[in-house]
Amino acid sequence: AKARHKPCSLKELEVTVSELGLGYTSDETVLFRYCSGTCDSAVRNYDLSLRNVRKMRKIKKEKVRARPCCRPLAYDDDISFLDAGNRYYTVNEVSAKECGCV
Amino acid sequence: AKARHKPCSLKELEVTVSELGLGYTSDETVLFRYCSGTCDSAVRNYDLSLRNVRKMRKIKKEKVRARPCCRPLAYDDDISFLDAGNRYYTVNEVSAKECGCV
Amino acid sequence: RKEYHENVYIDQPVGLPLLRIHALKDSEEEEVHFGLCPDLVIQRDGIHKNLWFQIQENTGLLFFNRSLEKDLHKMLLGGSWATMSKLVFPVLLSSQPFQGKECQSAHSYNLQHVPHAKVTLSVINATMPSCHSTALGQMCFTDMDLSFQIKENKPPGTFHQLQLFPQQQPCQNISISYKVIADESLPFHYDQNTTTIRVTRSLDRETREKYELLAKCTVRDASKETSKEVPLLVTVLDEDDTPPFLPNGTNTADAVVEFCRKEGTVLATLMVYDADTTPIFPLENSRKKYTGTISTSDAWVKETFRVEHIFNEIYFNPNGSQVRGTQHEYKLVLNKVISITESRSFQLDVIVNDTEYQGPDKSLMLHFNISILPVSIQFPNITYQFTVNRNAANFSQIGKICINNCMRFCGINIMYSLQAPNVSCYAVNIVQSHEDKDGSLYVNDSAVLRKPECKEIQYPVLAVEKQSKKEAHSYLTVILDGKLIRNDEGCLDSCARSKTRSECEECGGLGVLTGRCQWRKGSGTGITPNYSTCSPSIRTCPDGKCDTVESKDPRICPQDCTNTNIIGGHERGLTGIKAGNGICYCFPEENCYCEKDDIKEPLCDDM
Amino acid sequence: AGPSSLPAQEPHGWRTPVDCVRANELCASESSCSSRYRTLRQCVAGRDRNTMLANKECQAALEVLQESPLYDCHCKRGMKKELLCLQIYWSIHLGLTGGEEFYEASPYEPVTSRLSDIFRLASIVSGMDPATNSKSNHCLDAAKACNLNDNCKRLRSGYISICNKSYDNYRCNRRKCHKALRQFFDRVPSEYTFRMLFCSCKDQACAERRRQTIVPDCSYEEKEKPNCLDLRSQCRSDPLCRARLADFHTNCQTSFQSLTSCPGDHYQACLGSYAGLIGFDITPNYIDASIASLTVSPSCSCRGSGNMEEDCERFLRDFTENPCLRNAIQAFGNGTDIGPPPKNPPLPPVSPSPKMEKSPPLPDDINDSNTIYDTSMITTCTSIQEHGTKLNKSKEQSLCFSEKSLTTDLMPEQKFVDTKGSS
Repeated sequence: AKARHKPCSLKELEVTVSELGLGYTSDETVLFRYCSGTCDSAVRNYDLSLRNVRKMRKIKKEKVRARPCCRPLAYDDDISFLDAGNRYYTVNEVSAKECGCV
Repeated sequence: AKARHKPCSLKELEVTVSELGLGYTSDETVLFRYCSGTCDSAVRNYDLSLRNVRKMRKIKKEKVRARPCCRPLAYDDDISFLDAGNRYYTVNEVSAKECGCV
Repeated sequence: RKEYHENVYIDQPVGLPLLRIHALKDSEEEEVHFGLCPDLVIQRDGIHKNLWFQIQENTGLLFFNRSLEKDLHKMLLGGSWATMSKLVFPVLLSSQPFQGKECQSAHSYNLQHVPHAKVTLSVINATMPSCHSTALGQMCFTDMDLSFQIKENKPPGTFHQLQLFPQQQPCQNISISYKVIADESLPFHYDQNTTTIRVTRSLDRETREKYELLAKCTVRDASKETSKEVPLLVTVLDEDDTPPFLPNGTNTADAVVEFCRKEGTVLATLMVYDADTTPIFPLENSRKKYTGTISTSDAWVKETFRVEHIFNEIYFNPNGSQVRGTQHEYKLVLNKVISITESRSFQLDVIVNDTEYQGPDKSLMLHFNISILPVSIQFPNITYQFTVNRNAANFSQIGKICINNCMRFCGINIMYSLQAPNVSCYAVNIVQSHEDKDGSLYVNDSAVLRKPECKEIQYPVLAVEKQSKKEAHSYLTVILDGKLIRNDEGCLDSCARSKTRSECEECGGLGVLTGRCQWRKGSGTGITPNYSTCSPSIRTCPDGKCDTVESKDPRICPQDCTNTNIIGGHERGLTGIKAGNGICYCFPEENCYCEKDDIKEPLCDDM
Repeated sequence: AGPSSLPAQEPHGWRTPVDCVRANELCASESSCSSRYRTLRQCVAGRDRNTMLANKECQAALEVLQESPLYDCHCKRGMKKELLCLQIYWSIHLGLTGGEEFYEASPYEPVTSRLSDIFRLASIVSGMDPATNSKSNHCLDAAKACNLNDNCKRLRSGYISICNKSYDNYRCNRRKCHKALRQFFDRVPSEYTFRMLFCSCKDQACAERRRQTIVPDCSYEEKEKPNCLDLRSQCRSDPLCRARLADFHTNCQTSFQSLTSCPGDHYQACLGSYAGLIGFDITPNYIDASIASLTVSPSCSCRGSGNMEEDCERFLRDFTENPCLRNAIQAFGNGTDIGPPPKNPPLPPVSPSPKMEKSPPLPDDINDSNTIYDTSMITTCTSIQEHGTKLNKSKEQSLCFSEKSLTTDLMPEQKFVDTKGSS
């Protein structure tokens, strides 16, 4: 089999605060860490069962997720910066610290 | 606003072991608990940032998830049953015990 | 009879016989004496002088010589409104007149070694049953089972009287007659007048151990007559009165030691029968009763062999009836590993002794003709040649190396090794199988296979027997063959990761022989050993065994070797997946999965 | 004079029974009692107990202890310190009887609750809508009910996962399996456990599920069946198993003084003590998945009993041919406890005298150590034939019916006649 997607892991990217798209304008840069990859090897009996129960229409019109998702398990410390209007801002839970399949 | 989906919570359904679709055939029933509902109220700055960074093509061909998912945080005890061939089986992590947005 | 029980009522008249205890003698000249202990144990009230019961020393008639009304009732029933209580006491049996010291206290614990019968009286807090309230059946027989035990080889004697005592049968104006229905040839005689039953001769359990007679009682009153029949069972108790014998006269067996030389190997078995029973409870006593000892002064023989003795109950059928006996099995067993160089023949004798049998021929001799053959460590006179595909991956299994008879060995450990050839094309290695019988050849440096200059590689092969250090030599030729196919970098290194045929056959993985994984199409529904899966080589994986090559790396064949979590319908083997539902695939060292592949609909949360 | 600190004795020496742990504390607080009890423990601890007990000191110890609350103390199933209580009970009991009795008095106080809800529940279940009831598999329903109760589900999965662990030729761990089974039957209410153990079946699949309830491959089956007397002696070497066996003998012993063959017509006590045996050496189980026979037995045989064959077979019959146990299981399965008397009143009342009214079971009355298992039933064959076998009473009854069960040695003219009027 070919490796289509790497398993869920922590990635990082240097971006400016503006590029975060939260509405702040600042040329300061932050290390944005995020979770990426597949959780194929974290599937549980729960997921298989939920998928089958849904397939048999025993669950209708409900938002259920029958596969684990690769998500942050913990977040980095808050980030602070001086924006273009010389005002200081602090923003929490922007960057992931630890990732996992849940 | 109209409530399209309920918030993420624990639901319960009585199904036979066969209906779990794991491949076991048994008329014994189990209480299948699963997580269902939306996590709109659990979105974080991380999610908004990740969505924007992806929109700006800074992340390509990676499997990332920019929304929390409603998933089990803990699983029920194992279930055991006698199958149609009079063999006992024990299966773990079938039913959720606690749900949350991660 | 070991136990007697009878009902006694508060208002029962005194002075009449209550019960008769019967006993048989061990020898003609023996006398029979019955006796009671001076004290009575009253369950809630402790020990009291026995003022109420008395027994006739020579007839065994038990009398009730003081009314319960006065005091025993209060003690027994504790003044409560309990309706019934039990009074238990022993009746002692002796061949000498009683001196009164047989039972220091009435507790039954010290009567283990004094022959006695246990009498249980149900003292009923009610008046004696009148005639009309007594069921017809109760007039004939008491509660007690008519079952008796008679020792074999003992003199004749009376063991029961059918007729009830007057107070046991309150109806006066009726007539009760008894009959015993039994074949004349049986060793029992029924005296119509006294209604007593006698065993008329000494019994032999080895001829017959159970007799079933029929006691018939006929009750006539003015208007009608009713009869009732109850089985009367006699069990013959065994004595060790027969010597051991050989079932078909064979006391000799051959025992050859060749390829199987490990401790515990059973070389030969001989049977000894005994017409007596041998209780398997408590086991140790019976085992000690029948011994089987090697009779030799040779220390080596004593050290090298042992005799194991097991026995179980069998049935003999002397003239039509079924009688229990014992079959003793004596197994000659290797007590330690024998070297492959050892070679000798001799006769080993075992003395079997029935320690408890007093008569002649209490022991007999068994003979084992032992021949220990040497084992040669030789390769078959061939040179080994294997062709290996140049696309083969590490841990792909090329073949087996086995010296003569190696698969028949047990207790003989062969170490195989390839001598390092002086050429740079060293791509193959060998590992012992689990029981050190044969060796498995596998690729351990696949890069060498891709070198065009490596075409044919010779290896000297060495086999050494661990204990004797004897060696054998041979030659192995490995021929590299096949056109190289390009392996895609994106491929994972474990075939087991693939969930579909296309994924499987697009890549290789550890253990593949031809550069590509092989898809095993499963059959059967539900959880089946024949699940679909992607394998490096269907011949060895999955085959339910985690062999010594596969156990070198968890990525080779997790289907046979995994101990991790298996999710989805499955059955676990000693290691690996013994059976699975649909397709089984694994993330080595993480999880394995078995699931149906029939969910085609796209999962909405994948979008 | 009895020791002062002991509980005041009622007028005619009638002591209110206490549990043995409490009795031991009372005895320990009283010097003469505690020293005698220490002596007795040494007497019964020795290998050759019988000779020890015969010596003067042990005798004296017993005399004193009979006045102490230890003499007729009892224990309760599932009480705190149950094992300690039983150890104390047996040390006294062995002193009194030497421990060689065939039947031993139960150390447990009798179950006093009569028609408990579990029978009513079973009757509700078995009385369900007849359409489903005839087809429904009661044992499957019992398993479903258990799976829907968290406590029952957890403990059931607990023993199944332990007992079910066997790889190819490696046997499971029977000791751990038994422990898990004991926990299940001790901690899960009997309305769940009895339904799984005694459900009534109309087809083989249901009967096989009932047989599988205790995972017999691990907890019961044996490559080579031990001798039953050996099994009994192993059980009697463990105070808890010994207590459960004595309890079974006390509560399930066929009693001819009762309508149902059970002592005090008390089905629940019998079923409870049967379930109490599960998880010990002597674990009983259904011997097959037949719907008709409903035969249970420990995993042992009487092969190799030597001269003790009769005792062995008698011990085995207490399981395989026990009318009280069978009636109790059938009654639970059909949800009919002792409620309304059966349609055609069975045999003429056996009770020796009309005046004998049914008295509530007193501990001493029921627990007399020597309640003898009366195998011969005082009824006439003819009367049994009229009433059919609804209430299986005794071995003799089966003999009345089937002539062939008598060995062929019987004489040609053996017959069962009601020679009314004929000579």
